Amino acid sequence: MTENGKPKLAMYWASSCGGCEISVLNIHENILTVDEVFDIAFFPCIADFKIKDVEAYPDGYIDICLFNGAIRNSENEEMAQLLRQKSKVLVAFGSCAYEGCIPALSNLTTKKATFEKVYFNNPTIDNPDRILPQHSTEVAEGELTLPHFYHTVKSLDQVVEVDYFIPGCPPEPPQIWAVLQVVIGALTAGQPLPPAGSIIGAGTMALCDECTREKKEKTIKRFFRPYEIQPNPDQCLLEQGIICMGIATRSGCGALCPSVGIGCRGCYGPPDGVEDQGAKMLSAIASVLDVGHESMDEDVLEELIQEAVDTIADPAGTFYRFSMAHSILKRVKNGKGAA
Amino acid sequence: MSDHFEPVIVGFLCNWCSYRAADLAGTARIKYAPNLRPIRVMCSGRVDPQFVLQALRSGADGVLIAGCHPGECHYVNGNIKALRRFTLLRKTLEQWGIEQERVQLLWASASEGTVLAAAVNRMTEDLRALGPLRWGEKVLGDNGAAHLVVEEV
Amino acid sequence: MKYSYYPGCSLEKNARSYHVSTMAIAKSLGIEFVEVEDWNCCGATEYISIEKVPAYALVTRNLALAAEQNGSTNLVAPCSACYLNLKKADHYLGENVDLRQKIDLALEAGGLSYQPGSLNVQHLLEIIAVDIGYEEIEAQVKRPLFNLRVAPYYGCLVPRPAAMGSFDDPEHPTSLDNILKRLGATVIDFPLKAQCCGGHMTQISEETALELLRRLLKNAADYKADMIATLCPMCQLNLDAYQDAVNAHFGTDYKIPIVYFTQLMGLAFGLPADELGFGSEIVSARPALEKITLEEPKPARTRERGKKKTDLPLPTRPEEG
Amino acid sequence: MTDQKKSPAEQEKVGVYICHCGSNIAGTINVEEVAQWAEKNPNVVVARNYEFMCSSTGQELIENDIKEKGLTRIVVASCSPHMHEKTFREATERGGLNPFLFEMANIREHGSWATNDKEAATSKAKALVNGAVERVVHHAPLEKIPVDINPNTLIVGGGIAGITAALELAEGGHHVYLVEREGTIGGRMAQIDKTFPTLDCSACILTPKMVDVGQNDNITLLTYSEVESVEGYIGNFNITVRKKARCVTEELCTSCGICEEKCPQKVIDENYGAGISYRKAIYRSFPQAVPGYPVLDKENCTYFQTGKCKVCEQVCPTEAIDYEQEDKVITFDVGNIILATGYDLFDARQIPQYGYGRLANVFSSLEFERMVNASGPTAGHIVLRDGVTEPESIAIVHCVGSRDQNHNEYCSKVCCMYSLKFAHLVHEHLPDAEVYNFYIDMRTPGKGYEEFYHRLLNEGTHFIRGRVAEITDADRHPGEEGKLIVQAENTLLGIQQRTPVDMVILSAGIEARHDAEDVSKLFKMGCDHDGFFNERHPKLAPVSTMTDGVFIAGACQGPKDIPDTVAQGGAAASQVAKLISQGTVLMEPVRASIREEECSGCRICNTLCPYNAIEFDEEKFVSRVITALCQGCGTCVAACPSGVIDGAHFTYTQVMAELKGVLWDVQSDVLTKQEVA
Repeated sequence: MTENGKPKLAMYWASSCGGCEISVLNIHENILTVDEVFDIAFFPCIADFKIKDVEAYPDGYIDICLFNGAIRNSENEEMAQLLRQKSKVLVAFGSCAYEGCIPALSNLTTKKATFEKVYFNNPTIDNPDRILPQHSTEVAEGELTLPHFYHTVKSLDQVVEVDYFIPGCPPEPPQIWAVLQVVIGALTAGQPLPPAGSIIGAGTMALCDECTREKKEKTIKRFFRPYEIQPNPDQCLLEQGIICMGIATRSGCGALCPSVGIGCRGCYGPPDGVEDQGAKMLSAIASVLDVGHESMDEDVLEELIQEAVDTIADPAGTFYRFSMAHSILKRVKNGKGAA
Repeated sequence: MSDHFEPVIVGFLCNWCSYRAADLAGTARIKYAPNLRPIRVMCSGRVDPQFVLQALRSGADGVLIAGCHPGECHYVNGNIKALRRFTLLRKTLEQWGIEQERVQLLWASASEGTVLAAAVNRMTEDLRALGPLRWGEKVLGDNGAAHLVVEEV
Repeated sequence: MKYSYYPGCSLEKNARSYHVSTMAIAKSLGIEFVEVEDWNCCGATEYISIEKVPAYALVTRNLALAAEQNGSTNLVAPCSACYLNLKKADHYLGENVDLRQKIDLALEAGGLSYQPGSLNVQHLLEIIAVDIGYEEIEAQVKRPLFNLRVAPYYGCLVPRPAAMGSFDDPEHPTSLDNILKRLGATVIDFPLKAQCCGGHMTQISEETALELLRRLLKNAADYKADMIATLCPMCQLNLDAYQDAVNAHFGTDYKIPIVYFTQLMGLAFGLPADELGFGSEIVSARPALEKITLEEPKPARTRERGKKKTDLPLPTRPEEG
Repeated sequence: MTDQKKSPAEQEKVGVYICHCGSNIAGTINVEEVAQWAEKNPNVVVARNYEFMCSSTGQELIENDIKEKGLTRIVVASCSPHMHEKTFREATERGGLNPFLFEMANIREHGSWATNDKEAATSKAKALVNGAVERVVHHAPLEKIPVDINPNTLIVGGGIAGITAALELAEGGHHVYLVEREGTIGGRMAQIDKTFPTLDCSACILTPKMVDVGQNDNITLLTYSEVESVEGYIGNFNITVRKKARCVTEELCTSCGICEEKCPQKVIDENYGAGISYRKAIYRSFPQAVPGYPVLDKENCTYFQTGKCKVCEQVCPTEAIDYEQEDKVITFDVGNIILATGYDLFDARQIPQYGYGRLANVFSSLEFERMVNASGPTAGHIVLRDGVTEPESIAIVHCVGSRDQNHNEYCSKVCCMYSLKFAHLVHEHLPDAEVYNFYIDMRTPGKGYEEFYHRLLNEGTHFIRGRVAEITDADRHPGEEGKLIVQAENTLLGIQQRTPVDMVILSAGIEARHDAEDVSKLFKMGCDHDGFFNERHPKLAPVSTMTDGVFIAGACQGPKDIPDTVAQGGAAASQVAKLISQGTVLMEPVRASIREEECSGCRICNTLCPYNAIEFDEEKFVSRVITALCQGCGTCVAACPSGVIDGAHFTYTQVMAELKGVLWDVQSDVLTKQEVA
């Protein structure tokens, strides 16, 4: 506690898009309560802090740090370690920090391929000398350095100890506010906090629990990409052949995407009891593919199944859109895989 | 460890056909590559893709899923579900750069000890040719922080 | 429908009527045949058994040309030997890597190449029976061949071997039977329909060939066939040109005309006989063709009880096309 | 995973026992080394190696260690669990532990017997033992599941297998529902004239049994009926049967047969008559039919087709004809089911070069069987298709459609014997006729069968060893005119042989029923590659299926002769009787279960169960496993996208622990922080 006696709040972005910060602000007038309760100790998005300010804090000075963004480079990791050291409670906030999210999709390719795409083969880039950013560059004034770009994107808990995880890309404002209320309750009224390591601000079971669409037995002949089909407004999207990750995704968002006819993207990560969201999704929908029959010739059977499976354009990118860093294999084999 | 590479294969064998095929291969004293480490499951339909991924993650060079022939599954069609999952998993693993030979699906009935033994031999040869996978060290071990990429690209 | 067309040597000379009638019915059926340019001999039936590599190179050159000229990916040959050689080459080059490497070298020397499986080699009978279909054939019939008793003769090469994927039963083919039935002809259940005509045995062991020919002629005569319809220049030549020799050797008196099925199709389609190559056969088809009547014969009753009260019922026949 | 949260690993005390199996294991695997190594595992309290673990002394080792060292988990590394899992589970139980707290490592069949490389075998044994140790600490105590058995039984198919099973059970005091698709029971055996090798009159030995079935109060006979649906599980099946309208009021019909006699419409009898004889539109397949009521075949009935006739109604003395009769749907409950649905004869028209269907005097074996039967169309006279001419020569072609890669690869088992029987019957009926049997191999295994063959060898039958290439009427030589010529290679003489005959009999093989696949689905069991019903074990459980409470008997399981069929009918009945007298069964607890409170109701699992063991609760919006129906395959467990289905004894945690255990030596050194924690 500092001069004004208020607990210290920090929010930091590592490899992220900034959506998490917007989502925090989307708790509307409740942000005033946050301001009332907390003292902002570090929040680069809304206030000017320097790293040296944080470094100057005593260890554990920050009461709660909402860390969003994945660990893409050495700077992200250094900041994670610094904030871990300075925070009593470190929260992996949002899908990037929790499980890699969109940045970790680059684990489906290689560092080399990423650089080639970004610096050479990008339609908006003109780089005839094929210049790449360097970790260290000598200039007249001395040495300039850039962070190391990691080969593999990691989640926050893969570099430091994390107390809580709030899933979502971004986490839904009502859930954020609910979490903040618990924290405020703990800090101001001594109410208990959830056990360390918990996933908070979300449900425990799969999204279908919250989804109001009518669910029947599933027999799917093939899959459709969203542009190929006009979904029935009341029926389960998966049954209609639209890939909906809801079956293998943690509830908590209120099934926002399916309610407007878009298959769940899976941003809340796997429900309790599932280790690898993509593998489970894969297993479930392959199981209910209603093609091929045990009395068929093996060749015909394989061909039919292959045909149906090929209606899924990009299984890795689809099933692991948010959870690549937290998946069992975490990345593609070096130098191989789809670009 | 010497330079000689002996692949490690995890085998998920169904209780009714392929596990018995392996039993029969033994009973008939058919000698085959000792590289298979069998794990018994009741049906190839029990094989969760997470098992396959975890096997690769935990150091296996290859995974063999073996079940009854289509139409002969002791649970009617669990093997068809295994085939559907395998087909989708194979497509996904391809995106991971994992060679097709590393994860294979085999049909071996309880009387096909020779089929199972031959498949293990063939797979062992395939994997010897491909070299070790060693996901933990070789794929995840390099975090790319040690050097910047200019010389690589 | 468009097909690459490989006529083969026979259709230029002795089987000219086959070529002419094929082209004539193609027009009626809306088939476009694009002849492979600069084609060469297929090696006939012997060469492949004597010198494998040159024989395969010889026949594969035609495949390479057909593939390159891109008339169509379907290559059709009316001659049974040509068809089988082309099909065999395509099939075995795909299976035998060693052979393929040698043939690749040979083709490369001529600036050509061929990827096995890139052409679909078909016999003329297959495209008419399967691609065109019996319905369409029947639709074209303007002058049905009523009361003409025809023995459908496939010979040994077209339906076999089944291993390469035959469009008809290798032991008991029925596609030609069905075509002829649609033309209105009375088709006899010709037991020797897929047996050998003697092939080149006429040149090596005439006695053997004559015996094989005798069997065919006798059987057709026993079934009171007015003519034998064939789809192979070798079969036609042997049965037609050696019929006198058979008669002389065995003291028989067969006068069975041997025609191409395409000629009969043309006739039924209402095309003039002289535009279908009739007249070039040695045993004249004229007396047989004069038997064609305008009225349909009464259909034979198959399944009901026979004429006599004592007859036992017959098993039903398999479904026919 | 719930069982993950328990994290029991640290507290468990595991005992590991490595079996030498004489030199079977110890000759290749260094058992001492494996045991010493295993003891280093922090969970392992004691690791021993012993000569024969399955001996009583070996089992006592386990029992004593449990009591003295307080072991909580047992691992035995020895042979296949299919050999001794039960033995060691019982030893574990005698030691005072739940039997499922045991795991087996198969280091013999999968280890020492599979390689000569001692070092590799030892290292593989370590991996397998480690897998078992890592797995067993996550085992949970399980109890077998008791299920009550309804004492009634459904038998499908009224051939000799079904008749035998029905009588066995009914005479033992149990109620049986016998469902038959045709109008009468009797099946194939009723079509046959004589049975080999004894030449008993088939009808004479069959019809008394049929009568017994008809008169037994414990048998509800449902003919002209088909099973429409089967719900439930062992002990508690709910059956729906459609009893098709036969347009005859059973209560009124006296089976006098006048309607049949006066019916003006003659129809070829394709079923019982094998297509070689006629029946009426209202008919009984044969006079001894049970039940004796006729069936009206609406498709061929003049009244149903034209609206005029009604002769049968006019002549019936008891007004039993009822044109308005409708199908009846009957439901009842049974505890067990026996399928005895029989076989189809191979259709010889599939081999066109044999001429069946084209050449009048080529007969199928069933046609000949009917012809030679005294109650058949020719009153037992062997004649050509013209119905009068006696053949002077007959060829009998074995293996038609059997032992043939183009058709059925298997041997149909009965054709050699019935072909010999045909030869004998020809000799008996037409002593001057020549008989040629064309065979590939003569297969006569059975009591008195080989002797019957020898008898035929002395009766003057010509045996020609060679597969027939063709049967044709195209004569080639004098003497062949007007004959059927059988072309075959005589492999004993090494010559091509043309045999002109007057008549050919094609000994067609046995095939699975054309609708066996549908029937197997209805009863939720499997078919094998050839389409026959799959038995649970080819040697040790030949009449059981993978579905508990469903048994099979007779040729529906594979080609069989009458003695084998009768034996199976009896065997299936005794299996059922055993269950009925037990009253309840204990089922393996390897079952799936859904943690309802965590189920999101996504319904992915609903269509996956081949046994329909998963139901959806429309009120709670959760899926639920009906434990008694579940067979424990685990397909739904692998599919459940939220991981809320537990497969007992094959849980996610157990399999994952075993997996990591067997990979102990190749686990990578580089672990991420998360994994270390």
